[in-house]
Amino acid sequence: MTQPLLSVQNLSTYFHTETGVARSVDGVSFDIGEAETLGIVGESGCGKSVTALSILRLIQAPGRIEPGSRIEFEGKDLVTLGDSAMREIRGNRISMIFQEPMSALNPVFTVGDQVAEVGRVHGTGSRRDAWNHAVEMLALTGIPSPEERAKQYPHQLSGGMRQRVLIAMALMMKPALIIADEPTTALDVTIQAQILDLLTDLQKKLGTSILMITHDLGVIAETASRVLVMYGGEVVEEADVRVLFANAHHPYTEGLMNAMPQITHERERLNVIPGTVPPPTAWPSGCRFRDRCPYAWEKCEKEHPPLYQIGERHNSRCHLAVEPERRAHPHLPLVEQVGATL
Amino acid sequence: MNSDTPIVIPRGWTARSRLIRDRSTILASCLLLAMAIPCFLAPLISPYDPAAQPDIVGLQSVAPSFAHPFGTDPFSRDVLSRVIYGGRLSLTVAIIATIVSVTLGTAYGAAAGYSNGIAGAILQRILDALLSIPRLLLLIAIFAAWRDAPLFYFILVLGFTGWYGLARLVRGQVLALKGRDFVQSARALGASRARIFFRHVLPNVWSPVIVAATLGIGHVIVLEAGLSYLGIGVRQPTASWGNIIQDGSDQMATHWWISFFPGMAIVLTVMAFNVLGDSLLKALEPRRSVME
Amino acid sequence: MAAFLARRIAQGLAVVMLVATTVFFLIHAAPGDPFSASMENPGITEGVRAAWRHTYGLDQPIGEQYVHYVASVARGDLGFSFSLQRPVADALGSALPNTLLLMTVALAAGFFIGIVVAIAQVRRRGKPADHILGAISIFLFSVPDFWLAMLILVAFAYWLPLFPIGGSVDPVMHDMMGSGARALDRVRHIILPGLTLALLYFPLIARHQRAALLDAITADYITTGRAKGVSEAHLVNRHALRNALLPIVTILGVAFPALLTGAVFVENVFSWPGMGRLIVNAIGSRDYPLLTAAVLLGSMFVIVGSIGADVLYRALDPRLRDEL
Amino acid sequence: MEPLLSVKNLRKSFPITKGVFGRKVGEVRAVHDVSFDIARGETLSLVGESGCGKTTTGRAILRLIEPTSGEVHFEGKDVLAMGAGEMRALRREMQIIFQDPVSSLNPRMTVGTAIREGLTIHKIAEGADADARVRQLLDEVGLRAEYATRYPHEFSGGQRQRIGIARALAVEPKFIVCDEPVSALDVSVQAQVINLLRDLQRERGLTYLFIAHDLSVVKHMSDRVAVMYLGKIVELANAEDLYRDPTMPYTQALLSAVPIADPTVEKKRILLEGDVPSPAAPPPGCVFNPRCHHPAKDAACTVLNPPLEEKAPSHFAACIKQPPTAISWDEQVKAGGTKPPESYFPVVEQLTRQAADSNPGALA
Repeated sequence: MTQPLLSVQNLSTYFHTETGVARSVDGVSFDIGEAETLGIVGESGCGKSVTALSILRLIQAPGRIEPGSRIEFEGKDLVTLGDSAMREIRGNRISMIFQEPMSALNPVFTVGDQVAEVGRVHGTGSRRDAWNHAVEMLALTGIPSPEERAKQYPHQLSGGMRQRVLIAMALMMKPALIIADEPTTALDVTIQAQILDLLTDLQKKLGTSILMITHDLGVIAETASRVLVMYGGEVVEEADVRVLFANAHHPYTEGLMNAMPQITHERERLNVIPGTVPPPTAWPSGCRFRDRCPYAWEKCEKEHPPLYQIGERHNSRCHLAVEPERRAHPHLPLVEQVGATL
Repeated sequence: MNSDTPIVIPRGWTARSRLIRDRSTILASCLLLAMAIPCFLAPLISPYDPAAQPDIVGLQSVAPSFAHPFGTDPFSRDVLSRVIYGGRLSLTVAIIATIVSVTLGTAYGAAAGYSNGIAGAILQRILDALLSIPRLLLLIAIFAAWRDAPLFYFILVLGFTGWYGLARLVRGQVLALKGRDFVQSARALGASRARIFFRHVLPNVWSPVIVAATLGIGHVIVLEAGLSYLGIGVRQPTASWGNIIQDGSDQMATHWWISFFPGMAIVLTVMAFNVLGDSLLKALEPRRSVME
Repeated sequence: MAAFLARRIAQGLAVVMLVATTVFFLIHAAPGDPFSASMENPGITEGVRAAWRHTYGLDQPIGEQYVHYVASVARGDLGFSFSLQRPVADALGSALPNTLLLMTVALAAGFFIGIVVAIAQVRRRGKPADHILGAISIFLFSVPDFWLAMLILVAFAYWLPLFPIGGSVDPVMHDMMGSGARALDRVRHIILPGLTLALLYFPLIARHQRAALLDAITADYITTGRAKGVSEAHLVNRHALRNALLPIVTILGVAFPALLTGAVFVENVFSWPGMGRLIVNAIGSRDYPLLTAAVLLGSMFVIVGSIGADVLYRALDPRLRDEL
Repeated sequence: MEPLLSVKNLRKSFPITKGVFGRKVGEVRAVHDVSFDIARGETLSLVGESGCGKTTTGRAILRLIEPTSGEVHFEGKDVLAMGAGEMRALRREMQIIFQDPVSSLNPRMTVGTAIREGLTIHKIAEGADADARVRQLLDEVGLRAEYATRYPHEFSGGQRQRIGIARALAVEPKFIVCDEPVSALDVSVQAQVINLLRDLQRERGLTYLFIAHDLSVVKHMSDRVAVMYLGKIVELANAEDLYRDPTMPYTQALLSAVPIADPTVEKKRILLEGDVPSPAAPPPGCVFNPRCHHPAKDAACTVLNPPLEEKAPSHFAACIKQPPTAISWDEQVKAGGTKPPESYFPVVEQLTRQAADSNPGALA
């Protein structure tokens, strides 16, 4: 196998707060290859956004990337890189697209100015060049009459247009990797379709790798080639996208897929994952999913499951990998009855 | 084990515990007690009668000593005793005036925010007008004319001119609350306007009111001192922090202690109130933490 | 824009008339009048007092006095000062430039110090420097204006005689100086009162600015900036400051009355020949026309300040610029 | 049978004002001529993108926002004609569940007091009787009875949403407006709340107006679905029919845009151009015409106001280019029409069917 573009090894990001240490990301490892789209999926609090921010070292105090973490990118370890060298990478080799296009843009500067700023920071050309380049990028993302739009302020654009501006900003320096953190969550479904279409289109054109972070299994299925499922600050399952959707192994992945109503299926009743995500300051011992898991047994309480390999490029952090027969005997009904488990 | 398993929000994040953990709050509270307790126990701990002029010649403006830790004033009165008694008065004036203005401000602001249509608009216009009167100049004009008004009226006027800012704040809060879903939810349940107001709106405006009251007391102490310094506040021979400073103002260069100690008393007390108000604000509304 | 200004000015004028009415009645309802105070002079008989009252129209029914007063104010005539024996407008007119000069110096210095302190605090947030600057701010915020002025005067004019003890120019020598020396003389005189006022004033600016900056640097667009590779210094100085200056502009409206209050005391302590001194001197003689006019003028200051703040805010915030 | 709720030509516009005297310079047409009936025990969903007027419709029916004009009848009674007292009494029958579980509970009120409030207002129960009811309600929505003494901030989003449901249920309503009740929740918690709402409906015979933007959730929840666009209902049909044969071009695009959690499905998507126009300046004629992809779209669409008409049994859509239509060809020509109506059901329809056939669901 060739050298991956980005290799994250044993990444841990903890927040040292007054109420305790929040282990938001706890020993996460993955690789992203050239021109690949890796999806990270999970619910709020699973650590997916903190993972994304950690790669660019955008974690603010009291958060900290713990010693022992490695983020290898183009032959450098981003964890130990100096500040100015890190700034050289941000927006240049790795760029990021955020969830809320309105708040991610500075309200008092024109959008053209903000896109051009990337060029001014990393480029060698004049201000004029940066501006012209910014207008080109706005045009590339399908913004009509980009010269005029560039002179407008964020509040004068619609939500979809603003997200295009953020994409233009991310593409300015033709980065090797784009991290998209819930890029369509704040958008309406028809606009989401436009933006996802644009992203996949641009990726084909430019050959950029994408790290797509989302809570929406639909978005993952449509964009990613490989998927990580995160729960409790850990990767609980990873596989190629088709394998994952056809053959989910981890009870959390399985539960998530069956909890989601789908436009293509008739489902009499949605499966329910009981309870809520525990706070990151107090993950349960052993398997972090055990008190919501329909299969959990003693071993799950005592032994923190490793990431078992269960197939080709398919891993799952669940003891069922070694005791598969237990799957036949869930102690919770897979479709919950209200009041039954009080 | 169902959806109700863990309580997600740590209890440690509540306003009370935030306040208790804050070191400056503790310091300010201690300072305040240290200032206020002697003042309110004035007759018990004051070394001399604050109005006594034992020896107008021999004891005139004597520097601090064991007998007179803060020195004496031009009338041979003991400055420490006057600062203690003056503090009792200054604090009382400030507290009563603040109670008056907080009551008025809350009532007016709530009414202005809760009324709809024309009534609300009129109340708002009146408030705008009141907000553009410079309080000190108005007070100077009033007290210059009503120079012999008793202390009680002095306090009332201070209260009556001090509520506009709070009224604006409360009005803003009430307007914001009116749009909140829980108020809509109460309406949808069939709650009457009065019930919505007293059960859902009012209980949620207390935090800015408490903060404003704390900061307001400090402000009134300074204001009272200023007016007394100008000779139109608390009148001689009654001591207040402001008029003690005035007693020494002509001889500041030579007999600094007369004005210095009451001034320090004001600074420490007011600072304690300001720090306390600020911590309250931080604890109650972590997003807004600026004194107004 | 013009319509907006016209509306605000019309509202302002209405407010000033309302204030005039309130103050008029509050003052005239008081027992006694300016001339009942001069009891101690036996040469002034009840007859003389009556004649004075007649001269100033104080013997007329209060309703008539009010109508007369409102009509005069509408004409721009603020009345005749009893104590100064000159028209109020004249007296205020000669004092106002001095006050404005002092306020401008204090405003500029106060804003400058306030913003610099706030930036310093935010750059070192949570560190000792932040706490120390914060403590100094809250200390100066709690100090009575006149007391601080007295301390500074005593310290830097008496004990350490670096600066003159008061006035706006040297009373004896000023007229004999050349133009360069005159300018220097004026600067020497304005430093202490200007500095005092600025010290009293900057905590208000610093505290608001610090909060606004803290808001701004935790905003999402700052994270975007970091992700773009923009340096921290550039983020604070360009992205955050530009946003944080907006709320500060609105403080101008609140700040004007604060500055005016400070000016009243500081002018007195430093014998600065401005409005504040005029007002305080009018207290003893119960000079109604002057006192009322001072309140009116003060209201106008506040109104102009808030209109100015509004206009500036709209000019600086692109989100509101379209609405002008 | 008489419908439980009947809405006719409901309109709500918000004035845009300017100047000292609040001169009206325009209006935002939030809801424009919306009509529908809801039968007892039924769930009708209002679905559409942000700003389409679905939330305003829900609140106008309950008169939390006063409608500009139109009629609302509940069990035959004219809701909009009621006085304040009558209206308060009626509120016992009609309730609402809100989207934002943080903002919809009073932070200074314990959970118990909040749930009890309806009992007190309508004098349903007091004292120990009320306590017992609160405990029972908590139990019914899957929360522990002890939680009655706690404050809302101590609960997670999903738990708070359950509290909101208990609060609405306390007065034993017949009809509930569910205003995006699961939009703010994570997938796993969303499923809990959806199941709860469905169970309660079955047990108590409730009628829902379910407002949402998530088409998958709507499909799962509803008997019938109304699609809104720019303040109007553009399509109204049984859920199954609507998802199988979306008729209005907007609905077609909307359905095709939903990402499908199945990487094996080959997607053919109708990408709409641009954004939704401002409701302050809706386009003339059919509100969707500037973005429409119907092959027969022509000048008539920019002139004629398409009525919501029955295209198939119980399947209503507002499009003069989808036959059958009561707007005759003559009329269309007169309005500048050049292309006659033609049946147009692009890829979407096959797409949803194929997917349903090829993948019957991983667990199901």
